[in-house]
This record gives sequence, C-alpha cells and structure tokens, in this order.
Amino acid sequence: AAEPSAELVEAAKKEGKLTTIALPHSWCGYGDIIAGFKAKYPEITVNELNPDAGSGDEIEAIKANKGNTGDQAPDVIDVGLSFGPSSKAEGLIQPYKVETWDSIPDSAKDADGHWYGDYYGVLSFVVNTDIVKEVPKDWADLTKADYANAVALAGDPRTSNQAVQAAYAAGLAKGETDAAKAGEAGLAHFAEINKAGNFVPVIGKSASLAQGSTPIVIAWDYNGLAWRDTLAGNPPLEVVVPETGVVAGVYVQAISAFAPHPNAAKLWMEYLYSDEGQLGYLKGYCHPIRFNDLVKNGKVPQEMLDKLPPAAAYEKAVFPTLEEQEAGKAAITTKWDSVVGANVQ
Amino acid sequence: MSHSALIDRRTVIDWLGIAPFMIFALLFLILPTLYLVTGAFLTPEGDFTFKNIGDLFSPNILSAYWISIKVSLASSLGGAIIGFFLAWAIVMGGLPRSIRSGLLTFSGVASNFAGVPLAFAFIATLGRTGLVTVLLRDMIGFNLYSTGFNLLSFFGLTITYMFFQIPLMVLILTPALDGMKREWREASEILGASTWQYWRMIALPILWPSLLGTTLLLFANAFGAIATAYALTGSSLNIVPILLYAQIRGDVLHNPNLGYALALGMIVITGLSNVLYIWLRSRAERWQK
Amino acid sequence: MSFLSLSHIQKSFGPVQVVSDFNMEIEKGEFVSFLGPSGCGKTTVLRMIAGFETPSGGTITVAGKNQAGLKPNQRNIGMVFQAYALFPNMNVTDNVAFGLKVAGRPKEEIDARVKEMLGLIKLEHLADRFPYQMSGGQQQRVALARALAPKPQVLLLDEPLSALDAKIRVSLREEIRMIQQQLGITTVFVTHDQEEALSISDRIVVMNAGCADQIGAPAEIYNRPATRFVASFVGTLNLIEAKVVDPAANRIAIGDQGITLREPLGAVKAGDTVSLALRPEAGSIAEGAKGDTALTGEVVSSNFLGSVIRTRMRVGPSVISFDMFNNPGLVPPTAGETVTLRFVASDLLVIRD
Amino acid sequence: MSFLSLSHIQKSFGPVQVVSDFNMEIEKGEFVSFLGPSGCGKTTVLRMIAGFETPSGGTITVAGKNQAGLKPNQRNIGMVFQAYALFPNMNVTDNVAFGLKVAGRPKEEIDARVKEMLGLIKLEHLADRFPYQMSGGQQQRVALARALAPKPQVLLLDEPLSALDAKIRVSLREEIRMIQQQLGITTVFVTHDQEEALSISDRIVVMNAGCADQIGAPAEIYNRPATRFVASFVGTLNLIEAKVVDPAANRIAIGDQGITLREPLGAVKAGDTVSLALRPEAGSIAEGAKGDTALTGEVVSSNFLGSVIRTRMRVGPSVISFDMFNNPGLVPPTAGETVTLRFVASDLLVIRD
Amino acid sequence: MKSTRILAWLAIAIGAIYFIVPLIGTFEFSLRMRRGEYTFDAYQSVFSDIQFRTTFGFSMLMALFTIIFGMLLVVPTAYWVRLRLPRMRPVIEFITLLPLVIPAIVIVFGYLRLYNSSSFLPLTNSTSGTNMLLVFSYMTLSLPYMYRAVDTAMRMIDVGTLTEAAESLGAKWPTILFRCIFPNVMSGVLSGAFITFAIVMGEFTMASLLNRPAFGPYLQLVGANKAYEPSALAIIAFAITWLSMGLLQLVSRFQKTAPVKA
Ligand SMILES: Nc1ncnc2c1ncn2[C@@H]1O[C@H](COP(=O)(O)OP(=O)(O)OP(=O)(O)O)[C@@H](O)[C@H]1O
Ligand SMILES: Nc1ncnc2c1ncn2[C@@H]1O[C@H](COP(=O)(O)OP(=O)(O)OP(=O)(O)O)[C@@H](O)[C@H]1O
Ligand SMILES: NCCCCNCCCN
Ligand SMILES: [Mg+2]
Ligand SMILES: [Mg+2]
Repeated sequence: AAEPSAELVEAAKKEGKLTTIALPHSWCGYGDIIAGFKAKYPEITVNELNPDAGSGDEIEAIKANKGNTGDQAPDVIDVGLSFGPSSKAEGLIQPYKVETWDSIPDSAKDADGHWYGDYYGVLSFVVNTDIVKEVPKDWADLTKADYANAVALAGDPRTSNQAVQAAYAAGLAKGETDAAKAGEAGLAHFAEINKAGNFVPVIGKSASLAQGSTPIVIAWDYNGLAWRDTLAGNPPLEVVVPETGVVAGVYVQAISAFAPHPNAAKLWMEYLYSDEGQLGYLKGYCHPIRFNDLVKNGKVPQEMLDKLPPAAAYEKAVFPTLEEQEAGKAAITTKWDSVVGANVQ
Repeated sequence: MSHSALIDRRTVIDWLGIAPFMIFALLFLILPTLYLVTGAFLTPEGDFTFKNIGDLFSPNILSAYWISIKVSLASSLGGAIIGFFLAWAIVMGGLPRSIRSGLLTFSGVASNFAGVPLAFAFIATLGRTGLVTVLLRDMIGFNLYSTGFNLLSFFGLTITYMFFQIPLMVLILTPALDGMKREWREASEILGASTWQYWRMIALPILWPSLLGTTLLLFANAFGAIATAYALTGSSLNIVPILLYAQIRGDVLHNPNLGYALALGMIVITGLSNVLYIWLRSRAERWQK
Repeated sequence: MSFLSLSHIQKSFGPVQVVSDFNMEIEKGEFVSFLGPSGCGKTTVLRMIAGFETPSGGTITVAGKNQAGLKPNQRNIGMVFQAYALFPNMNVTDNVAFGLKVAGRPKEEIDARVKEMLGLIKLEHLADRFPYQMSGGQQQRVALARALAPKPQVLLLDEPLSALDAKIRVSLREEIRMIQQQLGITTVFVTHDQEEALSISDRIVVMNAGCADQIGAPAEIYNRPATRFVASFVGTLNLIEAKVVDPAANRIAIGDQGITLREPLGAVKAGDTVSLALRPEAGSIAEGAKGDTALTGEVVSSNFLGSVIRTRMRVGPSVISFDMFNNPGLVPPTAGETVTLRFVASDLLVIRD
Repeated sequence: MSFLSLSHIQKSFGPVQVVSDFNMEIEKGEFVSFLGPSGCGKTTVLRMIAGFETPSGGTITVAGKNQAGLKPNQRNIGMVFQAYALFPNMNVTDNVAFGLKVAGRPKEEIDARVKEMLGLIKLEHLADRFPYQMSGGQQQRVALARALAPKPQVLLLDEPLSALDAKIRVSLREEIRMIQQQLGITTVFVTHDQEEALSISDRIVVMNAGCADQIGAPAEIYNRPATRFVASFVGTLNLIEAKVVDPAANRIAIGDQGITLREPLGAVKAGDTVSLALRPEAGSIAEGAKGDTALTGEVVSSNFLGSVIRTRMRVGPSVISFDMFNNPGLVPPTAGETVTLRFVASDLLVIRD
Repeated sequence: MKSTRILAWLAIAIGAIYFIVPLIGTFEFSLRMRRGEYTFDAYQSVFSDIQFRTTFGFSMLMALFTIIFGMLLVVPTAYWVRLRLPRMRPVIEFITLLPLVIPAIVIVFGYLRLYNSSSFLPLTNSTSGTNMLLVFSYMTLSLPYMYRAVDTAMRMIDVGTLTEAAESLGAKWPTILFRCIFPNVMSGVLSGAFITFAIVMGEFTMASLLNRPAFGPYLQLVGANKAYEPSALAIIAFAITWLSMGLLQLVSRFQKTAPVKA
C-alpha cells in the first residue's frame, strides 16, 4: 500500500506527540498497534487518555478541551458508528482522507472524509464452560431454564452501544426486518430472559465471568476472545456466534476538529489504515474495515484466519444502517426500564 | 481614627479571613459548576431552552429521582442508626481503648471504600454465587435468593452503600458522643428515669443537631454516589447519577444538557435538604447559645 | 434505728481501697456534712448511697430497707451535682418536672409541684429560661428544685456550691439549709470548705483517707478535734513547737517562755518536743500580760482581711497567727513591734497522735 | 505622671454602654484590684488595657505611651485568664517559654528564664507535665509564670482564682502577692471576692455598673465606704432603719431606743427615715451597757461559723448581726434571749445616697 | 453497667461481621487465580506491575499535598469562622456539601474550560500545573469531610481564649495558628486526613480527565480488563491505606502532646 507523504511525516514529527483516547490495550489489538506506531515513529510520543472511556466520553472530551492544547485534549477518536455523523454535524471533527481511502467500503465512510469505519465485530455469547455445560447456540436458547441467573450484557443499554446492539440482534433473530420492530422484539426477548430468571443486571466482563456471577456475557466476539486469552483456561471460556441475529458493529475513526497535533493525528490514521495497522486489528480478533480488500490481495496469513470463529458466522452478519440503528435504539433505550423491569425493588 | 472607620476596618479584616476559602471555592467549585447551571438551560446547539428542565418531569426521570431519594434516605438512616450504635459502643460501652482506635482508623478507610471494589466485594459475598450465599446453601441448605433477596436491587444497593455510610457516621459522631456528660445520665437515673427515658428525653435531644447534620451529610453522600451504584447494579437500577452519567458520557443516550439539568436537580434537592436541616437545627438548638 | 444507716461500708477500685469500714447513722431530717480533703472518698460514699457504685462490703439501709441490688432509679433519692448537671435541652420548668414526668404523675400535679418548687427557690420568673441563660447560682437552685420535686427520702449534695462565687455561695448555702429545715428532708452534703460545713450542718463527718476521723456537731468538731488531722483541717490552727521542761508539773517552754499547761502532758520526758495548738481567734493583745496565759513575740506581718486583721508573730521557733476584729480606730501592730498575746488557758491544747 | 493611666475610658457594645467615664491612675509596682459584681464591666476594662477591645472613648497610657492603635501583641502586657488558657499541646516548659520564643530570644536566655520562673512558682519538678496532667491550682501557677516570663510592664489577672477550691485559692493568692512584690510588677487583679481583694491589694477599685464607685486602700474602702453600694458589697453590713427625732441635735431613734449620733445628720427633718450602717464585728455583748453606744434586742438566731459565732438580734424594725470570736468556753446567746450590744460611737455610720 | 458492655460488644461484633465478611469474600476470590488451588499469584502479578508502584506512589504524593494544602485552607477558615464570623457558618457548611452532589465530571469539565492552555490561568499547560489542578480538585472533593472533622475538633477547645493568651504573649497570627491552634485540633486534622487519603487513593474521574498517572485510573483499568487482580488490588489498597493511617496515628502519638481522640 501507499506510504504517507514525507511532508506529513515531517510535520507530525515536529509536533512530536499524539494524544489518543479510549483505546484499551486488550481491545482489538490496540496494545500492539500503538506499540507498532511508536516503533515506526519513535520521535512521536503517544499520550493515551482514559483507555476505559466510552464513545460519549470521547465526544465530551473534545468539547471540554476546545482551546486546550494540554495533554488532556484528544487528537483522534474511535467511536461507535452513530457518533460519526453527529460529531460532524456539531463541528467536532475535521476531514482527512487516508492513502487507502478507496479501499474502504463506501457504506462505512463519510463522503467528505470526516469519519470512516476502522473495524467491526459481531455480537457473541462469551460462556464460562465451568459453570455452563450446555453452551447456548442462539438467542432463543437464552430463555432456557438451564441458564438461570446466567445471562448478562456487557453494558447498560442506556449507555453502551454494545448492549443496545445486543437487544437489536435478539430482535433480528426473531425474524423482524423493520428496525423499529426489531428493537421492540429484542426488548421483548430480554423481557422473557428476565422473566425466566436468567438475566443478571450486572455489567459482564472478564472478572464477573471468572467469578461466576455472569456465566454468559453478550459481547463483541473480539472482546470475548481477548478475555478467553487472558483467563487462559481459569476458567475456560467459549465464544459462540449465534446462529441467527448476527449483528456487526462498526467503529469509526476521526480526527478532532481542535486537535493540538493534527499532523500526528493524520499520520496515525495513515498507520491504522495501512496493511500493517489493519492486520493489527485482526490480531486482536477484529475484522478490519479493509478485510475483504486484504483477503482479495492475499495479505492475510492463514493462521490469523484460523484463530477467528468460522468464516460462515460472519457471512450472515447484518450491518445495520445508521437509520436502522437509530430506530432500534430509540425503541430500546426508552422502554428498557419498563419492559425488562429489572428495577427490582 | 473615627469610630466608624474602626468598625469598618475590623469588618474588612473579618471578611479577609475567609477570603482564601471563598476564592478557592469560587475558582475550583462554584465557577466550574456554573457551566452546568447554564448548560441546563441550553440546547445542544447552544440556544436557550427550558426543555431540559421540563424533561426532568418525565415519569422516567421523576422515578429515578424518587428511587435515588429513597436509596439515599434508606442508606443514610440505616448508616446513621448503625453508625450511631457503633460510635456509642466505643464511646460509652466500656470497651478497651484499642477497639476504639481500631474502629476509628478502619472507618477512615472504609468510609471511602467505594466503586468497583466495593461492589465486587458484595457480589463476591452476597451475590448469587457469593461466598455467604454459597456457604448458606451448602452448609445449612438455606437458599438466600428464594426469600426474595436480591443484591442487585434497592435493598442490595442500600446495604452496600451502608458499607461507607456507617463508618462516616462513626467518624463524625464520635466526638459528639464524647461531649455527653456522665452527670446528665446520673441525674436522670437518680430522678427515676429508665435508660430508655434518658435516651429519649435527654441524650437524643442533645445529640439531635449532630445526628441531623451527619445524616444530611450521609444523604448527600449517597445521593451523589455513582461508581458503586453503577458497578453494582449496572443497568438494573434507574437512579439519578447513573442516568446523569448516561446522558453526559453514554454511547447511546448522550444529551449532556439534559445531564446538566439532572445535576442541577440534584443540587436543588441537596440545597433544599440543607435548608431543612438548618431549620430543624435552629429549632433543636433553641437551648444553645 | 436511724433513717439512713451505713455500716462497715468498703469500696475498692481494683486493688485500691478507697473507702474502708465507714460507719454512720443519720436520723430522719438531719443535715449531715462530709468534710475532707480532695480524694478522701467523700464522693465515693455519696455515690454508693445513690446507687451509682456498688459497695465492696457493708450494708446501706434507708428507712430500714436494705438498698443492695436497688438501681439508682429505684431508690427515691435526690441528688445535686457539683457542676449542676441540668439538662441543657430543657428549660427550668421541664428540668424541675423531669422526675415527676418519668414517674408518670398526672399533669396537674406536676404543674402544681413545679410551681411550688420554683416558689421555694424563688425563681418563678425564670420558669422558661434554658440553663445557658442563667448564672451558676441560679442553675444550682434549679438543680436543687429538680432534686426535691419528686419528694425524695434522702437528699444528697456533692459539693453543690464549689463552682460558685464567694458571695453567692454564702447566700445559697443559707437558702439550702432553710429549705432543708422547712421540708425536714434527710440530707447529706459533701464539701471541702470547712466554714460551709460548720455553718449549716447538724453534724459533720470529717473524712480522711477513706475513714471517718470524727463525727460530731460543728462546735464539737471545731473545739474538740479528735485528731491532729481534724484539728488542722477544720479552721486555721497555729501549731506551736514546745520543749518539755518538767513532765510531772506539766511545764513546757516555747522558746524561752515557760508555761504550765492545764492538761496533763502524758507519757513524755524532759527535753521532748510536743505540739500545741492555738486558734488564731483565741488570743488578744494585752500589754503587760504575763504567766501561763500569755506569750510575747515580735510581729512579722499584719494583714487586713476585712472584718478581721490577722497578725503573725514569732514566738521562739514558731510563728503564731492571731486575729483581731477590725475597727476604724484600730491601729494594727506593725512588723518589728513586740506584742504580748493573752489567751484562755484551756485554749492551748496538746496535740497527741 | 503615673505608670498606667486610664482616663475617661468608655466602652459601648452596640447601643449598650458597658463602661462609662472610667478614670484611674496606677503607680509603678502597685497592685490594684477591680472589685465588683458580675457584669459591672471589670473584664471589659481589663481587656481594653490588654488591647483585646478598643475603647469607644478615652485614653490608655502605659509608661507615658498612648496605647491606642497598638495590637495586643505589641503591648508587652502579661495576662492570666480565669480558665488558665494554657496551650494544651505544650508542656509546662514550653508554655512558659512561649512568650520568649515568639520574641526570638536566644535559647540559653529562654532556658534560664524558664528555670527561674518555675523556681518562682515552685513547680520545677513538673517541668515536663502537660496541662491535662496537672491540678487547677498548678495550672494557674504555670499560667502566671507564662505571663511573667517575658517581663511584661503590666500584669493583668482576670479572676485567676475563681475556678479553684477555697483552700487553694487562699494559698495561691498569697503566692501571687508575694511574687508580685518580689518582682515589683504593676498589677491589675480582677475579682468579685471581697476578702481576696482586701487581703492582697495596695488599692481597690470598687466598680458598679461601669463606673468606679470608689478607689482606695483596702482599709479605707472597708471602713469608709463612699456609697451604699460599696458599703454593702464590701464585707457584711447591717443596715439599720432609724427615725430622725431631732435633726439639729443629731438625735435619732431605732425602734424605741434613742441615740445621739457623732456625725451630723445633714439635710433631714424630724420624722424622716435614715439608714445607718454597722459592721457585724463592730459590736460586742455588754450586759448593762446603755446610752449612745448600746442597743438592746431579742436574739433571733446564733450561728456557728468556725472561728466566729454570728448572732442575729431584732432591734425595732431591723435585724442586726454581730460576730463574736468562738472559744470553747463561750455559750452563745440563744434565740429569745434579750441581749445588749455595745459599740464604738464612730462605728455607726450614716449612709447617704 | 454489665449489660451495657455486653451490648457494646454485640454492636462491635455485628459491625465487624458486616465489615469483614465482604473483605473475606474479596480476598477468597483473589486467591483463585490458579485453577483448583489457592495461591498468591494475583498478588505477585500486581506487585510485579511497574504501573502499580508508580501510580500508587504518585497518588500517595498527591494525597500528601492534598492533606497539607487542604489543612492550610480549612483549619484557618474554620478557626476564623468560629472566632469572628459565626454567622457565616451555615453558608460555609453548605458550600462544603456541594462537592458531594456536583458530579466530579462536571467539575473537571469546568476546570478544562477555565484553566486550559489558552485561558487566563493556563494550568494544564505544564505537568506541574496540571498536578496542582489535580490537588485542588482533590481538596474540593475532600472539603465536606475535612471541614466537618476540623470544625468538630475546634468545638472542643476554647479558640477565643487561646488566641488571646497567645496574643498577650506577643504572638502574631502565624504563630497563633500553627503553634497554638493547629496542634490542638490534631484529632480533627487527623481524621480529616484519613478520609482525604482514602479519597485521593481511589479517585478516578479527576485524574483520568486531567490525564495524570494516578492509582484510581489504574484500579479502574485493571478492574475492567483483568479477572483476579482487581480483588487482590482492592485488598492491597485497603491494607496499605489502613496501614498508612495507623502509621499516621502512631506518628502523631509520638509527638508529645495530650492524647488525641482518634
Ligand atoms: N472509678 C474510679 N476508678 C478508680 N479510682 C477511683 C474511681 N473513682 C474514684 N477513684 C479514686 O478514689 C479516691 C476517692 O475519690 P472521691 O471522688 O470519692 O474523692 P472526693 O473525696 O470526692 O474528692 P474531691 O473532693 O476531689 O471530689 C480518689 O483517689 C480517686 O482517684
Ligand atoms: N462582646 C460583648 N458584646 C456585648 N455585650 C458585652 C460584650 N462583652 C461584655 N458585654 C456586656 O458588658 C457587661 C460587662 O461585662 P464584663 O465581662 O466586663 O463584666 P465583669 O465585670 O467582668 O463580670 P464577671 O464578674 O461576670 O466576669 C455585661 O453586661 C456583658 O453582658
Ligand atoms: N474506542 C472504542 C471503544 C471504546 C471502549 N470502551 C470500553 C468501555 C468499557 N466500559
Ligand atoms: Mg468529690
Ligand atoms: Mg469578667
């Protein structure tokens, strides 16, 4: 692939610093990607802000740091798909087109280059097989009596994109195609899971999986796989992509309109969208946005592919459009409290 | 030097004495918060609006306030009562001195043991697979959860909050109990009063202002607590701080202006409870200088 | 049998014996003072009567009833504390009414009784005041009314006046005595102020290190102290060093002035040193006086105390104080002057112990 | 000019005038007491001297220097408080050294001075104690040493003894007086205990409602009180009601007993009522005495006060107290008995105001 | 008397169970890192993490500064309010309550807007400036506890008379404050310091948004990404905090003063 222009590299080195935000090292291989960037451009220090922030935090961080060139102001953000257009509308991000621009699918980019997708994954069931012997295969299974007190989301559907998408996926699994209806159906399904006594309203993560309070967590497959690796068999985890209702979540990358180091930010973008950066995502079990392009050009080593869930699972993946997401989200967030009724008193 | 000039100079000096505090509070507490106050009256586009305030009165948010107030009240009253007993035990219970200093330093730590670790501690203890739950089930065949108990609930949140509420009460109330005179107790006893009558007619009325003040502090403490609530109950309990953070920081709802309105509501409620406290205290302190 | 009886009372705190074999019989309506230095156990005895402390040994009976096992709130005893101990959250009326309220008396009775009590202590006009709004003397009168309101069988007062001003102390002690006589209530009064004890008691118990050194009427205690401790603790006392000259003839010498005592000297031999006691008020200046009832010496200082002028005079190895009533015409002796003091022979006591 | 001078001092708190036109000249080395009832303004005057309050009017000078505008820490004045006010975090040595330390004196000087001071108050052995480890009397001595250590020009004491026991109070006041004379330090001592003021002062200021009613030596104050207030506040005083019989002849009647006074009666007419004053110690029983220096009446009560027996006797409309020194042989008059009191003519004063 | 003591022991026992059992639960889980046996692996993993040490050290330092500056702010204020401006007490009390209910995130966003690199007071421009801002933010968060603790201790001493005693001995206000008042409100200062210490060690929002390498964000990060280490960390943090407080108390006891009631 093409290399970034020498002027850009020079300008970025002059800035000498890049401030990122919300990049957990265990998320999508970001740890190694950042290390790779540093190795390639040792003159640029990478200042990592709150790795555990959510997309909302990233947006607020941009807003709060208008006019601030201190270490608190992020240069680049990595946010859920819906935040791309909204931040553009609010004037929080600036356009830039990377060298590999053309190989990014049109459905996943802003025509002006304000934002474009970087990776995606599908929602999966992450299961502690010490506790759950019979691993669930599909959304419908989650209401089974075997899974009493077992099923958790990886976030609060009112705050976490990952959790909203889970509900939406459950709706799709019911065969709904209209987005709003899918949202409602997903909600209804979670109401059933809850009524069956299976829903645990704790935020699922590796600790709660290990400790046993959430034996089944619905999360992006790449998170599940990363957790599996960290726990290294204590307890053993299995990551299952459901048979129906496979929803892909796309994250998008963008440069802050107030970036103190705009050139470093551009260089970072170039790195992420280069073959090297994209394969870094894949190492972290994420599908890079240029996946098809890379496969087509034979850039993906086979052993990397082997570590992923079977390719068949991804073939069924649905990429909800922004409009669909909005419609589903509205239904889910406003009625979550009342329908799921987890407000146990 | 004229008479009034003297008075004026003294007044100026009086005010200068608290100037550092006032300036500090202004710079690092009040001014930063003004953004919140104005933000509550703005649309995301920056136009003036009452919509955010109006939205507070939606059933969902009202119920969040209501649950928040209930949890805060329950945990502050529970914390106050139990903390009071503990403070009583170390001050008047005739216990060894070491118990006293041990509990007091422990309270210093525990009063700020909050957030993820605290939530985890309770899940590891009283959660469905928690230590105590499992022990009860395996050792005596008692299923805690079949009694309707649920840690991830109003009740669960309340007992978890009490983990930091009780120590806070102990810390602040101990000096007040130290101030109770032995003679008051003996005078009431020799006049024929029972222990209960002593507490009801003398000790509690005397302690009332301290109890009231500390309980208010506990209330505000619980009302603003977010990390523990979030870590413990995640999506299940619809309380104001969680909602507020969802609006400010969330990936999904994300309407910071509504978030600021929610925070403003919390400040107003705290302010009102403070006014109530000052009023109650002034009634309770009629007998003081 | 007497009304309040303490027999063989003992009290130890841990290894320390604070009260040892204390015995006392108090008649109904009597006013008895415990007088003694700080730490001698006065408060401890009082607290045992009240039931705040349990005696390590011995028996306390009130009106023939053994008090062992009775809690303070079952004893029907009134108590007034040194630091008043009024309930700060109650006004005067409520403080006085407290004992009646907890006893569940009807409201009219309480009101009437409180009124009566406030009349007794002459504080009707302060009925609504809170303790912090009153002077110490007023507070202590309220404490007295509070203790008396439930008509206790016995009234205990633990140094009730020691936190008060000299002037108020005198007037309040007279008031207490008057009220006590009016009501005829059996009273135990603890003090370390001897004038206080002497002026208002029927009988005084002089305590020393946990024991009763002497029990008797004020004049008896003052004039015939049983021990050297009682003699020196009660009133001001001159202790005079004397040398025995002729034991058989009761002849002694103070410095170079020989005196023949009225009292027998007892088992001493010539050359021994004995202590004699003389009250400051027992002597008066009389130029030219001589013999066994006179002492001559040089004035050290003369001190104006108001009604009295106290002169200190050196006689042999000792300094003797003596008092004269002040009057405007009186020219007090000046330092360096030589004066002669005359006294009544029986006032010069031999101290034995 | 005198060393400490207060001229036309006034002080108001808001609308309330607490001190009005207070004047006083104090010589170097003098010991002056302010004596007066609670609330009369003693503390306020003292605090104005110390600089804690600013006078609303008038001038204070020390050694000729006007004190206006000087802060307390610039005045070089020592002060001893009623409640000791020792620094609880410092031991005896550090408390005493405090004033020297803040003045930046060299260490050797401080050590020497502290040692000297502890010697003066005889507490060398408690040098390392903290305040909470000492009795009230010991604490107050430390407070005195602390105030004296920086060699202040003036020493102010605000009721330094009133929190202490009667016995300690007497010994400590003597100690204070001795130290004051030893150092020759100009001292103002506030008290409401008249015996205290009388026994240790060079001069006494009797204060009443913000004014100095009388300033004078103790005997002068006691024997020639300028106002009725002074007369009644200082010492015990009998006030006797008398009817004027013949103003020209200074003839009055107490009940039915006619007396011719030494003093002129002044502008009164026959039938007027006048008040006469007589100290309890001024009279003595003398059967058969008659005329202008005797009064006969019926004994109401006789009270044993230790060294003194106080008898109350009704004469006409008044009750008169008189004191006799106790002695073992004395049989005090009993109630109902008729006795005659003899006194010196000049002791019976006419009270004018 | 006897029954009082039994009741007191009972209260302590129940309290102890309530407080200790959750800690045991946490501890038990922290030992389970190796499958099928109890080990201290999680602790080893925590202690060998260089970040644990640096962040813990950083936060300790911040806590120290917060305590010192907080006390320098709060003690003179509480003193002055008691001495000269008692009518301001309700106002000050209310102000000190605010940090409990104003979300930390709101405050820190305010800081970023007010004190960013292009403002009149560009604290975020330098690391030391940002650290200062962090300390100020911690002082703000600890105000509610600090103020009350100190004010309560001040009620126990006669501030007015001590001041006058010192003044009459020639002392000026720094001496009065630091030699005569501070040492005598040590009990309050100490219990305020305890709470402040604990707050600073655990605080996440301020440090994270000001981008300082503090222990709170580290805790959060480990909590989100690891399974067994968070529990070990919680136990370690709890123990170290308690230990530090114990030491603090011990130190203050060696200081030769009247016994502090804390
Ligand atoms: N609870 C207790 N534990 C141990 N020792 C005690 C206790 N109460 C009193 N004492 C000791 O018993 C002795 C007598 O005390 P008590 O209070 O009866 O003396 P007092 O005569 O009332 O003295 P004062 O005039 O000072 O009040 C003292 O030495 C005191 O220290
Ligand atoms: N700061 C003040 N504000 C208002 N009134 C005051 C103040 N200080 C004193 N007073 C009033 O001034 C009067 C004189 O008070 P001061 O303290 O001087 O009396 P005192 O003679 O020392 O009495 P005591 O013997 O009770 O100490 C009193 O009526 C008192 O209430
Ligand atoms: N950078 C996009 C992913 C943001 C990760 N947030 C993790 C939140 C976990 N609570
Ligand atoms: Mg006693
Ligand atoms: Mg005074």
